[in-house]
Amino acid sequence: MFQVRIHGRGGQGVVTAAELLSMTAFTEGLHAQAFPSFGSERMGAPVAAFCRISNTPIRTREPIADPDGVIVQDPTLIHLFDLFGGLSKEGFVLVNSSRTPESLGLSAILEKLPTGHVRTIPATEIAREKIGRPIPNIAMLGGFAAMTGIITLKALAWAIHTKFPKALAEKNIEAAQAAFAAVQHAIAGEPIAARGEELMV
Amino acid sequence: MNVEAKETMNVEAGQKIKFYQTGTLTVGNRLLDEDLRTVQASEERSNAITSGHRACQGCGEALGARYALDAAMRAANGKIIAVNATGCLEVFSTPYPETSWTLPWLHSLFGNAASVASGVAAALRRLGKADIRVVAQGGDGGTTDIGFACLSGMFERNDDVLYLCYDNQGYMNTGVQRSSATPPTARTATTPAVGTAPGNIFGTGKDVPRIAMAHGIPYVATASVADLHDLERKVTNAMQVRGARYIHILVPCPLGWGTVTNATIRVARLATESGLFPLFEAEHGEIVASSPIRRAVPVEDYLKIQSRFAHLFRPTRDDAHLAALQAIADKNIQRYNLLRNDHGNDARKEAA
Amino acid sequence: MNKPFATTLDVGSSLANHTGSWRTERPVYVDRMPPCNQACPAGENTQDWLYHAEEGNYRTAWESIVRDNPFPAIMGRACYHPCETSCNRGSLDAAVNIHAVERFLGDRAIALGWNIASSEERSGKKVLVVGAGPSGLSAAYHLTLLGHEVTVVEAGAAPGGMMRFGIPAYRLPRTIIDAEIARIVALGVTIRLNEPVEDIPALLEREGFDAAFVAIGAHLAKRVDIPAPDAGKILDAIGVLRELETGESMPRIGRRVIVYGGGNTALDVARSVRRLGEEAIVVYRRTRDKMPAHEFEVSEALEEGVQFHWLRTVTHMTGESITVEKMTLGPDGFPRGTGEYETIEGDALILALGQNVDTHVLDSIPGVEHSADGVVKVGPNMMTGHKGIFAGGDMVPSERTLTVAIGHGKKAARNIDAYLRGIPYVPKVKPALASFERLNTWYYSDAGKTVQPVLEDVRRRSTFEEVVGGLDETNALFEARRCLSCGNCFECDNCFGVCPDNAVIKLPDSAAIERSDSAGSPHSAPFAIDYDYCKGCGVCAAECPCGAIEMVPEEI
Amino acid sequence: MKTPIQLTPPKGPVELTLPKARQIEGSRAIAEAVGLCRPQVICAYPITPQTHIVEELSAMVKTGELMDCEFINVESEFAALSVAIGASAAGARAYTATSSQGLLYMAEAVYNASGMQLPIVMTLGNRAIGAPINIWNDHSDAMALRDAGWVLLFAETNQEAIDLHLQAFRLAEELSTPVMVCVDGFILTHAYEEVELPTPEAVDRWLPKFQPRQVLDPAEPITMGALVGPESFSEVRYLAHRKQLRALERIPELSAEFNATFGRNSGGILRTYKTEGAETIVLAMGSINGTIEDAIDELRRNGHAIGAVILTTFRPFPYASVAAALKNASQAIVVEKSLTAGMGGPLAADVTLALANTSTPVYSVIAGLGGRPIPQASLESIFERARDRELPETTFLDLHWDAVNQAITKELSWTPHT
Repeated sequence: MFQVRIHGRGGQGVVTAAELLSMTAFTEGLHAQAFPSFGSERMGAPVAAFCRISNTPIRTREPIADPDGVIVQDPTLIHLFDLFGGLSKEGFVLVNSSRTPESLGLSAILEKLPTGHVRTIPATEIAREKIGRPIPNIAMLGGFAAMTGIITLKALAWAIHTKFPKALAEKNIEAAQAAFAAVQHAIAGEPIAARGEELMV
Repeated sequence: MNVEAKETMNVEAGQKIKFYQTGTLTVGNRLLDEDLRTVQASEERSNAITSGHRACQGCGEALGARYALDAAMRAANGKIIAVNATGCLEVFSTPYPETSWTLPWLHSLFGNAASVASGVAAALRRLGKADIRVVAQGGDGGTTDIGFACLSGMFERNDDVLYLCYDNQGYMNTGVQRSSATPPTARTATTPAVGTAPGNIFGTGKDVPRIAMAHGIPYVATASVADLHDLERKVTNAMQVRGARYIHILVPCPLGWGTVTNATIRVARLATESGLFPLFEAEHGEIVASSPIRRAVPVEDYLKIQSRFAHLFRPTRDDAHLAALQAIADKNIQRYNLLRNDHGNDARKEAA
Repeated sequence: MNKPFATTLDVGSSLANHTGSWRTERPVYVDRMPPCNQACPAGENTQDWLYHAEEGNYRTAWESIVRDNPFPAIMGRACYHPCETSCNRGSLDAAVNIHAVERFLGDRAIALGWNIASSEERSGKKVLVVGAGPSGLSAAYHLTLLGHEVTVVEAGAAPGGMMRFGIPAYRLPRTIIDAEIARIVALGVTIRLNEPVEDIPALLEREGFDAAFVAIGAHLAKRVDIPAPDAGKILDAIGVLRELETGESMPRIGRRVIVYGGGNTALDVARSVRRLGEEAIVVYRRTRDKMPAHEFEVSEALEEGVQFHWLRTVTHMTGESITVEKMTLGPDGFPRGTGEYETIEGDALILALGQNVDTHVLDSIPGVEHSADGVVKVGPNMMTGHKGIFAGGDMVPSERTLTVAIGHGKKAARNIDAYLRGIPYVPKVKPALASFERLNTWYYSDAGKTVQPVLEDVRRRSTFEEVVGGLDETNALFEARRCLSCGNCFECDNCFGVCPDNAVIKLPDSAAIERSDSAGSPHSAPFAIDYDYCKGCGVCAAECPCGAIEMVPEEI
Repeated sequence: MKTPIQLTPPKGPVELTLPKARQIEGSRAIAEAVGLCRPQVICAYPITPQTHIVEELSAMVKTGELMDCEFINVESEFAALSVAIGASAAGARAYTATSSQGLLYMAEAVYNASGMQLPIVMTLGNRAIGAPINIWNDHSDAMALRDAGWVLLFAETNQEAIDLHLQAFRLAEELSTPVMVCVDGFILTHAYEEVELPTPEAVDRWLPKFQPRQVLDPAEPITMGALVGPESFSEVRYLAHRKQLRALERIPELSAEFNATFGRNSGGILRTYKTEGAETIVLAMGSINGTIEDAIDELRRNGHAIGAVILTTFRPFPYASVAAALKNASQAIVVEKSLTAGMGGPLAADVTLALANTSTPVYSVIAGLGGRPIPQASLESIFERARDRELPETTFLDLHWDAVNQAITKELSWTPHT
């Protein structure tokens, strides 16, 4: 069982991200379950969504208290809530920011988790570039795929195609690919290209 | 009829004789062609509500329901489904094991007749039976009060339903309590004729026909059991149209109004002739016709034969309230131009 | 269908619930006496013939009239139509123009040659009628229809009596009189003219009559003593009118003719004088509104240039003028002299002060009594004090009009018939009056009276052409349909429609045939109350336009 | 304790054709299932968390995905069910959905539909009832109208929600009675999970064309909804009771037939989970059973003889089946998402009645009110206390006692006129 918690604000596609993650996992032949934090969400309000991924059918309905991955779509939430509560020792953290994890004050969590398990990507900027709107959720999923290997970019692309109309899906896939590439570059220890077409893989 | 008489009638048909001794005001007229008489004049009328019902003596609602439904039945070739709100009409017509209805009829609840009818209409449309038409009916309580939201929804969606409100100006089924259609000053069981302002409050009123018009629905009309030709014509007009239609019919209640049982039609007539209950038609939110008053009377003539208004006259005359009620009538007369000079035969001939 | 128990029911099952047990009063169809019928001195069933006329059944309508009155065309012109005076429609807008419809029917009958079939059954009895005036002819007509052999003996040269000699031609064309009398003759009535009767019992005896009806009218003009140098300049109205009718050429009465009197005869003669090209001045002792003449006569006379001097009595005549005393009305409505006099230029004076009966023919009959002015006393059955001799018309106590005379003829005929058959004549019980209060007039359309055409003024001053024209068919039909059918069902279906309990049944046509006129009304309602369901609310009665339903308490 | 993640890498290339099963939202799945049943009239008024279902259906009607169907947007839940009543009476297959206050607002019509035996199917996205206003899941709404004469079925998963809807239409129309399918709000309605939808052809074979038992028809007029007085009302009510008892017989038959047709075991009266040899049996309805099953697995691993009964049919209440399922247990624990103030758990009360002839104690656990999470750990803790015979008769799971006690103290200190 791999459990993911996604934090963000209303309007950033948090719930959609969880749904897409579950659809991606399902496409991979896994069992998955996604659900929102059941709030009466309004634009800008803090929102969380959950996704479980498993080899076996998932029965439990409890909220995810001890995630294996935490996706933070809005770094301003970091110090407002305990976003990383219950995070497993081998867990992953991906934050949407053009800044480094250290500069975001994530040193404590950096120390707890294995190297490379805490990253940032400028998902909003990528989204603005590729989609034309500052909705970071798909880019974050692309980065999360690269970071964790739990889902493939190809399956994510298929899920995106299922969820969105063709034109929008293609733009989102571009964003996911860009974020995926950016993380891969980071993993490879290479500097991330600043902007543009070279992000394409 | 002999040959000569037939010739005469032919002469008449082609020429200017249009007047009959009873014009178009009585139920039938032996001098009129059968198809120009009212539905009620015909033995072939459907008697949508038949004998043996338990309405009070002189019930205006029983009469109004038969008038309206029989006309609708004629207009729809007998293909009518009726939906009924809870109320007097429902209770007196369907006590197990007997029903007085002769058409397919459904009673669900007090406040949902309009919605149930919408559902029936939707089903018929979907089942390819759009030739069957739907009529919803309720009293003023079931229409202007508890059923008002459903009614408004039915209007706003323009569902293919003719809604008939039989307005007897109160909750008569439960023992004459006040409804939003009860006129100011009227005595009911919940607006007793005691205190400094006896009877019903002098509020601002709730003119449901005009509210219906505000929905812009294809057809709205008021009618009265005192003018059968007008009522049937309006029902027939309504049946020519698809979409939401509303006819508000005044049906006096001898029990609730405190009138003698034979005065049902007379008191309804006085309501109209005084201007308190104007008869008009509207299409798509605009007034298109009104019935001029034939023989104008002051509201007092209408009020004084009803014991629910007795406190306006005894022990002392309540001039202030009488004037206020007259002002309501005057406002109607002005709004609908009820005292214009085209009354009588001409207007009715046109209508016929 | 698999209907759930109790909540879903078979339609119309409430018919098992007989709500008639709730009733404390029951509606009953009634036939009431329409005021027009009641007011008709000839006993016409006015409402009935209007009923047929409004359907366009003119022949049926006419047949209804002639059941009671053989002179529709004459009546439609010369009757002062008390039916219209009493017509309930008068309280609504204007009375139905009944006489005009009657005239239309009468004229149509003449034009189309409609005749009346007499009863085949003959009684073998012979009846003598003395006087071929309206009353005598009416009696002869009815007696013939009743199966008797009738001979009318008339002193004058033409039949018709006051129809012919009292009413000027401009009101009643002679062709009309001739046509309607001819129809009576065609029935088999024998009329012997120029045969004054002096001894009735002898005639009865001689010719084997079983009974007699005497209707010789009132032909003796009342006179007052007015001093005058030339008594020849003082004429009586009835004589002038007769002269006009029978004279070879028109007499020159005078240049300015003064007519003294205020009744219809005064106006008839004044208007006739105008037509002869002379001036006519009516002098009457009271005011215009007190004149016994009908208002239309006064206004038509004024239109034709007749002058009036009201509140004047004639005191004497000089030859060139008359002297009149001015009068004033006392509080009792009677005129009183003022002692002031004035002169009115005039070279002839016609007295129109009423008539008396010439009683000499009756004096010889044992048992017949009469008053000082000659009016003969008759019993309720119109028989004089002499067995088998009946009398009627102007010679018995009554209002002296054509229609009353015609009514006398009918009534006498029925009594003579009973007398001849040896059975008592029992008049039908008259139902209660259909008063205006019983009507629900809301249902009647607003419709004003039709105005009959009137002859142009200049011709009214120079000819005896008929002044008032008839209605065309359209107007006659319209007018007939203005009838409210007071007190008798006219099949408007209101009761059938307004019953909240569907408790009114339309009777099949066969049952409708049973409509009775036993109460003197034209027909009963072709409806019945279904007392199984009638709750007795009374709406049917309240909404019956013509008041033909009555609520009767149930015996409980 | 959590097991470490061991994910199998994707096998081969990703298939780009629609797989038999799909990963979709519960509401979408329910909407598609309803659509497969070919309703002819759908009426709805939006209320969280039912909204997604009717949104999906409206879109399906608009796009033509669901043909021959009227979608009526109404002005209230009262109207929604009223429209369904009219449509059903006129012979159309009618459907609506609601939640919480919406169900209460239509309450009068809920009783009316069953009283008139109209085979309407309604989805209830279970949600708490205010005040205080609360949009989250519990079963208070269904409990409020549990006695309205409808068949009430509870879904454990979205797959079961689909299957129950297919069975609901069959049941409703066979018996001519309305059926409510209860689906936990948000937890199921908003959850993306794997579901399998049958083909339209298969559903057409399963669910024949609607043949109403009674119908408004000018060719054969009837009066529906008569006034019934004291002389016959008891008989009408008794017949309604009989019909519910017949439903109790028919539900397992339909479930078996469904299994034979679609190859899935769903619906029925109840299911048991590891009750063999169980001393403690937990009984619950709806989505919480998944968590309970996980907890039972965990406790079984630790040697706790515990099992579960998943109750699907709540009305008519299957007293005999419940008694049979709990027959061998030494104690029963009823976990339920509702509370009748002043009485306790209504489901526990029914279970207690079912066990009235036994000595098996019934413990009531009130959990998840107003969307309060029900963690597996909390359940395990309760079940362990039960094993140790330490459970009070009624337990309020994870109640914040400090807040409660504070409020009680404040309450006790208040007196009028001070």
